[in-house]
Amino acid sequence: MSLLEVRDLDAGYETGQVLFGVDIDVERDEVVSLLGRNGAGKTTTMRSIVGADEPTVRGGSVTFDGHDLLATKTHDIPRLGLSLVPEARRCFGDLTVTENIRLAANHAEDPRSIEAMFERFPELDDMRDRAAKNMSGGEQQMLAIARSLVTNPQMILLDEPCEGLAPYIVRRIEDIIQEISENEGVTILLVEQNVAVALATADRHYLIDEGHIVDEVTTERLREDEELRQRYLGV
Amino acid sequence: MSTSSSRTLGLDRLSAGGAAVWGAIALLLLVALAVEPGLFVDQFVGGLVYGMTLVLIALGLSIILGLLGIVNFAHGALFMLGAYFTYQLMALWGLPFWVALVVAPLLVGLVGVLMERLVLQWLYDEPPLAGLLAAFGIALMIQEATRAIWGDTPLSVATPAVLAQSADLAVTTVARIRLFSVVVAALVVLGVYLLIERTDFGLSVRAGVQDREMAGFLGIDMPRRFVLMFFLGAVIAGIGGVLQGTAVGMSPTMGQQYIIITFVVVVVGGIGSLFGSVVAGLLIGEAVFLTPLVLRSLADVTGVGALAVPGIGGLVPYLVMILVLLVRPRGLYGQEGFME
Amino acid sequence: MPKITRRRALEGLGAAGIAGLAGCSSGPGGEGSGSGGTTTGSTGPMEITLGLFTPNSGAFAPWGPSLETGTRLAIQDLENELDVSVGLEVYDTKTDPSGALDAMKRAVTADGIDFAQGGINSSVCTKIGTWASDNNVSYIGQGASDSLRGEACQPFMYMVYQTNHMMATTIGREMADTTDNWYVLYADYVWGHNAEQVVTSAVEENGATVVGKDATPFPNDDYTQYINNVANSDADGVALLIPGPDASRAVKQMRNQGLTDITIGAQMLEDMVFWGLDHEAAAMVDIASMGWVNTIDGVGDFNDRVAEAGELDPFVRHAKSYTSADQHVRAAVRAGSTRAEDIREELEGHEVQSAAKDIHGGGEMYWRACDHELVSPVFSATAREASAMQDDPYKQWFDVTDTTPGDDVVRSCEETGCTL
Amino acid sequence: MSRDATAGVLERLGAVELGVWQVPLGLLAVAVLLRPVVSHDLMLGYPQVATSFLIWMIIVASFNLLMGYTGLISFGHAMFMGIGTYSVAIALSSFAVPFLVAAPLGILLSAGVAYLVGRLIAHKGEIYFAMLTLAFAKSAHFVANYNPGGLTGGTTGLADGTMPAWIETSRGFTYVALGGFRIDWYWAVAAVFVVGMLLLWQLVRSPFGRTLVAVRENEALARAMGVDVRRYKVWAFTFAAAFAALGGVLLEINNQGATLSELSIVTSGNIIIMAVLGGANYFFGPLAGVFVWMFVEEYLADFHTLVLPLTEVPLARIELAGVLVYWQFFLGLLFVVAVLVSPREGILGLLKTVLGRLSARIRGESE
Repeated sequence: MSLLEVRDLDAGYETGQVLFGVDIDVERDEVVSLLGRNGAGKTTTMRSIVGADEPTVRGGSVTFDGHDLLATKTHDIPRLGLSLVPEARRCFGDLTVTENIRLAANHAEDPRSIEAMFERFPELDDMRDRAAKNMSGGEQQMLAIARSLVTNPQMILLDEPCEGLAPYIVRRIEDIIQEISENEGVTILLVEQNVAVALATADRHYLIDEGHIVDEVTTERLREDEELRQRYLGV
Repeated sequence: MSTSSSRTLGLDRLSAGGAAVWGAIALLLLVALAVEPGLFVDQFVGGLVYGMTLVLIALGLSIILGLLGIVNFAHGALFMLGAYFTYQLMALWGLPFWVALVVAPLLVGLVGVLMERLVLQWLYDEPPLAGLLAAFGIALMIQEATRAIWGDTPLSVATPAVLAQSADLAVTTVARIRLFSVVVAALVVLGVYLLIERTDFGLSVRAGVQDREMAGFLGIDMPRRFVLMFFLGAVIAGIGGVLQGTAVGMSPTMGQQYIIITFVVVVVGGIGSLFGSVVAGLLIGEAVFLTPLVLRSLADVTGVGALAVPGIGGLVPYLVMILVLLVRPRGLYGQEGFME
Repeated sequence: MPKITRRRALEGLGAAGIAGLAGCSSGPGGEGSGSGGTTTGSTGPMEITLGLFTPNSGAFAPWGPSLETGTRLAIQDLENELDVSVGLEVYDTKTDPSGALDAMKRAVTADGIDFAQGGINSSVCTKIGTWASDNNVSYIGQGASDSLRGEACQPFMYMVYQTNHMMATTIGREMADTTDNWYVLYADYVWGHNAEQVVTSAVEENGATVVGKDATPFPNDDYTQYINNVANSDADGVALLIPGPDASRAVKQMRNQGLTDITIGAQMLEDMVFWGLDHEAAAMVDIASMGWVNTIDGVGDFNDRVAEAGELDPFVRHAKSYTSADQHVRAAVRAGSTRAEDIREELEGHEVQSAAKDIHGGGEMYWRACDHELVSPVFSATAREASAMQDDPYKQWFDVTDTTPGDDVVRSCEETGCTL
Repeated sequence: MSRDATAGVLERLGAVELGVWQVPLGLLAVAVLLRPVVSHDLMLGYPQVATSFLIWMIIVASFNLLMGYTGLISFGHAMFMGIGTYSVAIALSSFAVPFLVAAPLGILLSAGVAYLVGRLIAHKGEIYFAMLTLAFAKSAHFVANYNPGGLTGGTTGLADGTMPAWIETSRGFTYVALGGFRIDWYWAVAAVFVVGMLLLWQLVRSPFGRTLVAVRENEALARAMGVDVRRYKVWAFTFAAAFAALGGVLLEINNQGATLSELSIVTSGNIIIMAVLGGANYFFGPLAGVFVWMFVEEYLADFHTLVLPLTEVPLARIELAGVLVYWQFFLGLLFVVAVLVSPREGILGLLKTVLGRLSARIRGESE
């Protein structure tokens, strides 16, 4: 059984349905990406998995490590070992770096030590007492990942971690993704618009278009099939 | 922590224009001090006492507004209930003041929780006006129920003997019950500050204020915290009611009388900033007490009698608000983008 | 009790017209609108519907029940004594002139009241009194402001309460006799402004000085800053011109703040406002002018009847409501009509001989024609020692020290500025 | 995001814009039917109150131009109504200026004050804007209470000499008498109501009104599209004040003068409540709100005995007088229920939903 199983998921907002029968499987220790154009339904998928207030899930099932996520309250999900790093990072701007991390650790089942996070991300160590809103986008992204990692998750949902970041930081993020996947045994579902990041980090790729999973491909095929990329990703 | 507290203290925001305003105010105060030194001290202390009463009510309001985005119009009614519960406990059941001081606020807290669970929790995601209207309805209900239970005639309880006299502060005398109120209010402010700034619970609440959904994604049970904070806000209003009821008595209109001025305090302080509410409460308390005196002194000095406008005291909080908001659109310490 | 609807009033009017009684002189908007009230037929008791306007909500709500109790007692007595059947409709004035006006319109047009009474604060009295007069409805109010029988007086409006001027003149002398320097605290609304003027001049005419004054918001519950002003002045007396529970709060706060030696004089004190307080605070009042107090000699069983019937112990509003209903209905019975013009003819110059006079201690009481004031005695009073205050079967906390005939203190007709 | 917002704007416009004839006919129907309906024995049973209903409908509709269409919430709207009322009352009582001159002046004055205040505060954040309007309203109240030069009459207000000569009144019936003609005051108000509301409606469906809705729906987007948001807000504020003053001017005659309650923030609060109660998203929402609020207030305040099921066949009589002294309790309960059941749409929206479901059921459709 896969670690994360999304089956036949229908979801949408007041204005209309967005996801139509989405199926996604992520095996333990895999890095899987979910690719698609702007508005294809990537973030909606992520939000549906963690049970956010919106969108409303209208059908299907989401199972994580044997738990039915649709029947689990959003704030209980992190304790199952599934952690979300949301789109736009959403660090708590008025809290310091330490506070952001400590907050996440406080509400985890079996957290890692906060000091371990600073060792893991030396950039953050230098700015422990800085308010998150005074950090650069790349630093905030690292904080968001640290905040997630401190909860000692089995799996992280990473929503567009490289959006709007400078190329050298994008490479740093790519490295981090690979490290936590390979060295720390964390499973990752990555949403990206930046195909290069997905190619560099993920093993498998789901292509989503207008709320339908239209294909599931290997990294190799995605790299070679330009027509496929053009059709679904516009690149 | 250091950056965060300098932010809360607003030390990084002192501008040249602000300095000029403060300078002018200081000059006016000096004139008043020179003309009537004894009265000035009396009024200054009086303003402090009154300001702390405002702070006590504003604090709960500010917590609920800042955290839940609910304009809790019923907060004045909770304050009033604190006073009437005191009457029930002391005058009707013969319990001592110190019991009332603890029990009445807890009862008010329960009423607050009931309000939140039955009504307001369904409105968190609605426009603020929906919450305001529902809270207004609740305020009406509480007020009418109060009239039905305890009657229209204002009531009072005997001030406990230790607090009944006046305290001699060398420069002025103040009613002891008022002084006691200031001490309790200060302790409450301190307690809330420690709770919010220094505990893990406070940390999660601060996070929830900034991004409720993200806090949920991190595993924080925000609804439970909302109930607790609502309870806390109601308890504080209840404490205010006990003190006010003991000092001046209780009437079914006392909630109405205070609710609007308390909103003024919260807005002047800046929505979302507890510290702002404290500063604004004291500022408005002093302004209400000192403005008439300043005007009278000015009238004496300049010989322009028209400056001493009778009855100006009631308008002062609103004038302060206009001034503050024209200079600082978000109030003294308001958060950027919050309720804007 | 049959409810008199507009239609029924019109039928009665038609019948009356046929019977050739009472010329049906319509007002300007006459036809079909009822020209004002019922007239007696030759048989059966006279039927009158009385509209009572009383604050059941808002800042004056504590007074509300007393107006109704007083009125009902009067109706009981009238029905026993005279061949009359009086229906009572009660309306909430909400202390808001516009709300009171809405109620008045409804009372007159829909419920067919014959005449109106009630209203405590001057703004409500002015509003409904002006409207009533313009619409040919007789109205007896309870406001104490001089303007109500001065520039704002109306042809069909009457006031049953002693005026500010009368009461201030009464205690001005006493206040000046007691001590020389007075500080005036007055409520920032029409009655307070009026009281401030008359008390200040009364005090100064009698040789004392007003050393300072403050307008206090109404309603208000924190008097600290004004008490500070008093404490820092040369005053050894405070004139409290503050209505309602606020006055009691001010006194309590003076005591809490240690200002116990000062002489307190209260204009138009209504003892009811102290009943929510402890005895000690009330005992601080040294001099008070009162429109009525339940320790007047000769009150008879009125106190007991009020205590039995009402939610509130007997105080001035009971007596004034009783007097309003008593006088209004008697005038209608004498005239055999409830038309405003007819009642005016009966009331102007009429001297009170009924039970209302006994309740007021038996002094001379008469309706002055020039300003429609019920000229009646003013009572000076002082608070009892806390230990001497009676609570059962009803509260008696104040004693009458002097009674001043109304004629001694009422403004002359020329001074009022009213031209009726 | 932007696509959603645009769709939202279009949808709102759809909800707001009824067929071309629906609104004029609806307004006419309200004006003609209101009085017979409220004066029916089973309703309030007396006609005079209908005039007040119409006047308040104008006032609350003017407020809804702010709240419903522009998304501005003012806690001081009564001030602008009160300026109209006081202008006329002062002009008549102190300066003997004819009503027909004083009324337009009062409306202009109100609009002028609104324009200046709007310039100062229209761009402030929602709550801050609301509280500033409250502060200005308090100041206006203070000035009127202060009674400068004896003009405003302080807390007594103005009553004597505040009626124009062509108003005749006797035992509660008011007529407008002009050159031998005499019409009931209600019909005069009804005429002003229909014309005024039509003007307001034209304003709402003009490009100006559509821009206001766009501003409300997404201020940032409107700004990005080149709309001078602040200017639109200021003008919306000004127009709202003018219409409020129109209501205020009528109120002066209806209430015979002016009192402080016309300037009080309680009145401003009532205006908000009526607008929200009816449903701020609908042009007719405020009208429904006024009807419900005033009806309930009158009904509860005078409802002493409940006879079940009919007066003619009294099976049960319940004495309610003792409870209904506290009628505001039930008013409060009504708000709570209304807000909980339909927080955004008000009574009218609630009605629409219920009727929609009902008709669906009648047609045999399942939900």
